[in-house]
Amino acid sequence: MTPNAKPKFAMYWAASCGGCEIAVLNIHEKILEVDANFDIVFWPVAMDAKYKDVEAMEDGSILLTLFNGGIRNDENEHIAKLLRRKSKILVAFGSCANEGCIPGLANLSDSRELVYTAYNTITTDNPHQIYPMTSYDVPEGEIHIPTILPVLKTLNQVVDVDYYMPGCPPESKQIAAVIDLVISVLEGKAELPPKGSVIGAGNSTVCDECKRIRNIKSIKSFERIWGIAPDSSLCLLEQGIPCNGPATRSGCDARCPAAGAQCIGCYGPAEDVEDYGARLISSFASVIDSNDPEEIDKILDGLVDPTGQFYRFNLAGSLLKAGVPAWKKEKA
Amino acid sequence: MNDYLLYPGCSMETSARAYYDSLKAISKPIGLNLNEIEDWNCCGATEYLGISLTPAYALIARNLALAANASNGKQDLVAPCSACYLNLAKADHYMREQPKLGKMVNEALAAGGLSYKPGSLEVRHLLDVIVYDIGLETIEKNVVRPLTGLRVAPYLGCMVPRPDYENRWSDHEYPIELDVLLKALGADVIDYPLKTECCGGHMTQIGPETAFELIRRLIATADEHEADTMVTVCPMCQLNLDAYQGETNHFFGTNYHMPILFFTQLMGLAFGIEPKDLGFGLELVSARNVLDSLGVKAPPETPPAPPKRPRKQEGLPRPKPLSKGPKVDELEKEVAQ
Amino acid sequence: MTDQFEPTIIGFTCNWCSYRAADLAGTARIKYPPNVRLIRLMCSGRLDPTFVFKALASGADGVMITGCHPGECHYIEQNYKALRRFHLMRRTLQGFGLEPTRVRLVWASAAEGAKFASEVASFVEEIRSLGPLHWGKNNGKDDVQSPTQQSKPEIAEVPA
Amino acid sequence: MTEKNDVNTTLTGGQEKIGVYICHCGTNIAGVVDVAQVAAWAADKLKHRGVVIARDYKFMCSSLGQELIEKDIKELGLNRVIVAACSPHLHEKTFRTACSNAGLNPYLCEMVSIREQVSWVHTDKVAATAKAKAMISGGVERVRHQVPLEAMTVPIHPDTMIVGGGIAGIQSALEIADAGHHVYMIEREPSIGGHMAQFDKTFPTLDCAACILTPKMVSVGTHPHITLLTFSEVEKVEGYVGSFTVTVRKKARKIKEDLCTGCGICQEKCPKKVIDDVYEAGLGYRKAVYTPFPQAVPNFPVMDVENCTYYEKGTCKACEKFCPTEAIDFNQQDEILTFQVGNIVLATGYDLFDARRVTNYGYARLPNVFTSLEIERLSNAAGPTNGEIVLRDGKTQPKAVGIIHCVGSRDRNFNNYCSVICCMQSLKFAHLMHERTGATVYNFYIDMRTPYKDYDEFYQRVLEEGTLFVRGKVAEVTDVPRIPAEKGKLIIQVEDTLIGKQRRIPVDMVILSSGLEPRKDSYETAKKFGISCSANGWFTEKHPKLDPVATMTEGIYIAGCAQGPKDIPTSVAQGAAAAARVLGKIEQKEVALEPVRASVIEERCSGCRICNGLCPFNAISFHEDRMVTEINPALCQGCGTCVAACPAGAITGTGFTNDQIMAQIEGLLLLNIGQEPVAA
Repeated sequence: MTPNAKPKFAMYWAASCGGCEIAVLNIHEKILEVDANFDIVFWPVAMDAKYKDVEAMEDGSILLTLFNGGIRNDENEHIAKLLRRKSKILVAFGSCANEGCIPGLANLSDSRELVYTAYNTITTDNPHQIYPMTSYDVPEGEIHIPTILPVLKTLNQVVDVDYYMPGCPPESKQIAAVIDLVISVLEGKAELPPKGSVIGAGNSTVCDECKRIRNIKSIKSFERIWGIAPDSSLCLLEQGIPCNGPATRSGCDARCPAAGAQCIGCYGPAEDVEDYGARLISSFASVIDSNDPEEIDKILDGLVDPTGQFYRFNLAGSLLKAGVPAWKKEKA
Repeated sequence: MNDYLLYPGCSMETSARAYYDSLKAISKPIGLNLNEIEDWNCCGATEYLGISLTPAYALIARNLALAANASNGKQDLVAPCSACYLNLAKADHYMREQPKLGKMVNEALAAGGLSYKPGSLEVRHLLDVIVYDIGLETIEKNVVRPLTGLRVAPYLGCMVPRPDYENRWSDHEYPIELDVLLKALGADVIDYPLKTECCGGHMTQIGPETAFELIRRLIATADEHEADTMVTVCPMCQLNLDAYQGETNHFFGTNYHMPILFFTQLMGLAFGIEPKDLGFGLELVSARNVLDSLGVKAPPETPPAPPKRPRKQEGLPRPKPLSKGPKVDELEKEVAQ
Repeated sequence: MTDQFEPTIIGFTCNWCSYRAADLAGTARIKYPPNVRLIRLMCSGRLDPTFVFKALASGADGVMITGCHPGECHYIEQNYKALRRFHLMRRTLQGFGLEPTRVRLVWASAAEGAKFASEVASFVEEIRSLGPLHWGKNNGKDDVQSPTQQSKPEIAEVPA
Repeated sequence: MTEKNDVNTTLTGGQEKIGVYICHCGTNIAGVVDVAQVAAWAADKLKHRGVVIARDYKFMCSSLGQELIEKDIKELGLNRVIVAACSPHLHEKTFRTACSNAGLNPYLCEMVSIREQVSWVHTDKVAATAKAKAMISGGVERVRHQVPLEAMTVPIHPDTMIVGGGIAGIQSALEIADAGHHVYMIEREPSIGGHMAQFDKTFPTLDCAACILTPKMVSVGTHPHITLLTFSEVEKVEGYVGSFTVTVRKKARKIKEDLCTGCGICQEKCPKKVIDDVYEAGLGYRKAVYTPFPQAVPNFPVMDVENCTYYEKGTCKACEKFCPTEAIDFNQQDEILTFQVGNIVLATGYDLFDARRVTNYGYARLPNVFTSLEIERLSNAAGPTNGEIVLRDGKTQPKAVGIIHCVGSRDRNFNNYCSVICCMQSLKFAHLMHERTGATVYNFYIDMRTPYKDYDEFYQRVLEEGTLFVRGKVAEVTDVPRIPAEKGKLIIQVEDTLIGKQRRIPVDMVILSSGLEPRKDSYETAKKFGISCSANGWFTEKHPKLDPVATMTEGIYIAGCAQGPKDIPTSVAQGAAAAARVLGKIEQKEVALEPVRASVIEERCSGCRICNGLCPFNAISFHEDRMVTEINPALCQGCGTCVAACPAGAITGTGFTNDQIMAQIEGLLLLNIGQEPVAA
């Protein structure tokens, strides 16, 4: 293909819902600036392109790649490695690529179980118990479909990542801001942040942007959001609602708490935090108002599915990465 | 309604029939519902444990297993006999404390298709249940014939309050449950200093002289305190003091006449139940005097209120007795009104 | 070494009670199995669940958290915070399919060298009976015997 | 943190120069751990982690051992040091000092305990050696992340508060005041003097307690440097060593102290007689307005509001009518005082074990069973019977007396510990009974414990006086006779373990040598002052042998029975010791605090306020304006609870940072050398 003056831009959609792609399109007119400043070489959701085209490119020839989605199957892994090779700047884009996100929750189960559930539940009409196979012979020859990996991995667990952009999905205004930044870097007006840093987010936590009044905390019972009528001006956690805001990176303008729902943590851990869930476990537990083991247990009963509560987005990116059934399967 | 499982033990239908009859008689009015456990066996009394531990514990644990199956974790197991109570409690305690024993016992039980998880059952003595669960209020409500003027010596014997694994009693050496209960019946309860001394147990069979001396002490002291009767909570104590009183008298050349009654019998009397339904007359040392002292009395008036100002103390002031813990304190208050 | 499984255990102690209990076990020459390796914190209240997850994820088969007895904390009441975290942490680990008993909380005063030793011994036994965790080798190379073998419905071969 | 010299800087990878020193401790370590092999292993396997030298040496703590380290620091330019030896609680200071002597910041030196935690507790040499390696690897990883720290200093307020006016407190107060520093003495009771003021004679010299105590009490009362606050209690203590802010409630005496002359007329005129449970141990009476005893300091009376007729019926006021100086003030209210002190001495004393709990000894049931304190009052010339030893009837002298040791002590039903004073006290009673009544005296003891100067001599003396000693624990005291000879007596049933027989000994009077127990409110007190209690409830000292009067909380010292049962001489010694420690601190003018502290990284703090309620030392405060939390480094005691609790990871704790601990975990599991975790 003909050499092009404009730097090359790519975006890929691995194991994720696609919300990230929508978020990018949600930047409205800015998308034109992307087109104006970049030569979009690979963006399956927006334009037609073949893997072999990418393979044909020169290593490092793509300036900026936004990679969203976790690494769920060997195809994801292959493309991740491929784009790493071809890109100067690889950005883990969105919660899935950063920390596994919802698809990562599958790491609590054995991948057999996953497929079994997918193909054999009352909502699935599969009387003959047919399950997908990785290869199949047709007259034209053998065809393949990607193979599920036992554990979903985050992008930086398979390749080296330059920048991290959290959020499920990243706030469009943050995306716009990042694009502005890259463009002004291209124009030599700005410096890129140091490699490995988190972009498009704040570096404290959601509470920083939350308008609710907060006091010294002391929790006598945990409540479900629909179980009580929360005071609209008071910190949700103080009202017993397990709001992940305190541990979740800022950058979203505390949208959920502002709307009366607790933060569920899509922006992931704050700066330098090794394990998002551990932070929440520690902070929630610390402010439980009881010293009596039995009472503590009773209070904790109000916290339904703690693992889900604390690792909804961060499971694959956590220290433990996966549950026993899943990593047991790793050996296969 | 207070539901319990009952482990009667061997004596209730034989030597201690008076106990059983009176218990049945008073259960209804105080709303005490006792369900005898099916197919229970002897608790081994005091000897078996002295001979061979494992089978002895297995023997006891069988009853625990049966009871545990019957109780759905709700009902407590009640034993009216001190020896049975102690054995059952002991087995439960040591099976818990020494898993090894628990294992051996359960292996033994398995032969009979049974098993017992230590701690899954509350083993309690009848007196404990009546005083703390039924409560003195209910008792007092049922009193139609207060035992006013009847001087009774409350005698627990050695196996009820000791070792008291679960801390159920107000004190191990000087418990007052029986005292407050009898006070609630209107009786004139003496501060009986030997309330937890041994009655001789099976020494009457093995070394009578030893037993006689023990019996003499108990009766002599009660007599010194001018008790009309001694009140027991244990078939064995009752049997020893009652059946061997004659021989003891003979042995020491004394001439004591000290009726030995079960606390349930006195409860029955106070409730106005007919003596014959309370097993009166079964005792060897006749308790007629007790009945007379009550029979002759016209419907007794309430005892005179205690004087407002305590009379001037002779000599040096005395220390106040120790509070036995709120539970018992309020018992005492209730009695005092 | 015998071929019986020798677990590796990370222990966290507080500076004032349990670490001194370990010291005392030493000065009293009370023997206990060498499987536990201690980390000194100032207080069990410093115990960050991250440390526990880190240890489990890095090859420890069990984690023992120790501190002053309730009411005897050198920092007055911080060990209660450790207690609360411990409870929540265990529930969370259960969610990961991990036996909660792989993490144990032990109170030991500076005077309880013997207790400390016996707790270590019994914990080592417990972990031994649970078998290795080897979470550390979580990245798809080694054979990992799972402690929890729950049987799955037998189904046709699927990609895995 | 300032930089002492070039090596004292935070390191970035590759700059580490770590020295590893492994101590043989004679054969203590080398006997089980193959130290040479460990050293070699560290030098080789941990080279890539920055270990430049690894040595093993016979005694690292010896001056030669220390020089070894200092030399290497100077010559090899070490910037981190690991000493694998005994417990840091023993020698951390030693080696840190060695490092700073060589110009290395002391906090760049880390100890690994391979004696207490390895060689002394393990027997399998292979396993022990393996564990030692793992632990050293952990230490190396940790020390890489350690940074230079500087101890922070705070000024010391020269005033001192002493809580408790017993003999220990009095001694402390006088020592400090005589040195010219101001002392606040807080006493709960109306007068200082404590238990000692109730005693008659003191063992072993038998000099009269009052005679030796009263002068000291007086000089406390009159000392220019002592502010005496009796009938007062500490409500609140805030702050830290050097500057505590104390709040004291001065309970209303209903007496104007400035007007009262202590003439005592009010007491004469008061119509209300009350049993004196405190000073007279329930044996004597006092008035509703009273001074506990004639030599009381201060000698202002105090109104017993519970029993005063005026407060009951609204009339009387006899005291007011007769008071010549109009010092009575029925409307007087409690006063709240606050002041600053730099140090605090707790000398809150003990409670006597309640003998009623041993029901089989019959106290409170059998009239002629007495407690030790009652006997002190009985035998005291100023006591209710003017020193006459009589039975409860107030007239009869006992002909036979039984003294029971260890009542409530060394008894798993009550307290396991030995109350220390009971043996000597019982011997004292034995002597007094002889002297005053000529009665036959039996002492029932489990073991006779008479250590310390002239104590055993006293025992010999009492033996010679003809006291009969029965070795064995008394089973029961009863008034139920078995033979006519026992009629009307108290019979002591005991197993005489020296002749191996059960004995029943009839006596007229039984004395229960009750043990000592912590104050009922010792836990609350401990909490109030931020110190800890043992399981029994005695205050815990910083070190049972080497630091017996200091506590874990800087600036708070303990003396006397509050720390554990002890006799008068020891209490006095401790009082003086505590004073010496306080004076030492005052002389330092300022005190260095361990630099283990938590601090907030402001830009990361989102002001969620989760940590705000977690600090028992009130070191954490919240700035509403900036919506961030701040930690007062002087108040922070370094427990790290807030560090672990911060959901944003915005709090760091020096000395125990996350990096350090996480690195240590990896080290312990030998991930640093890419090895499978070795099964020890």
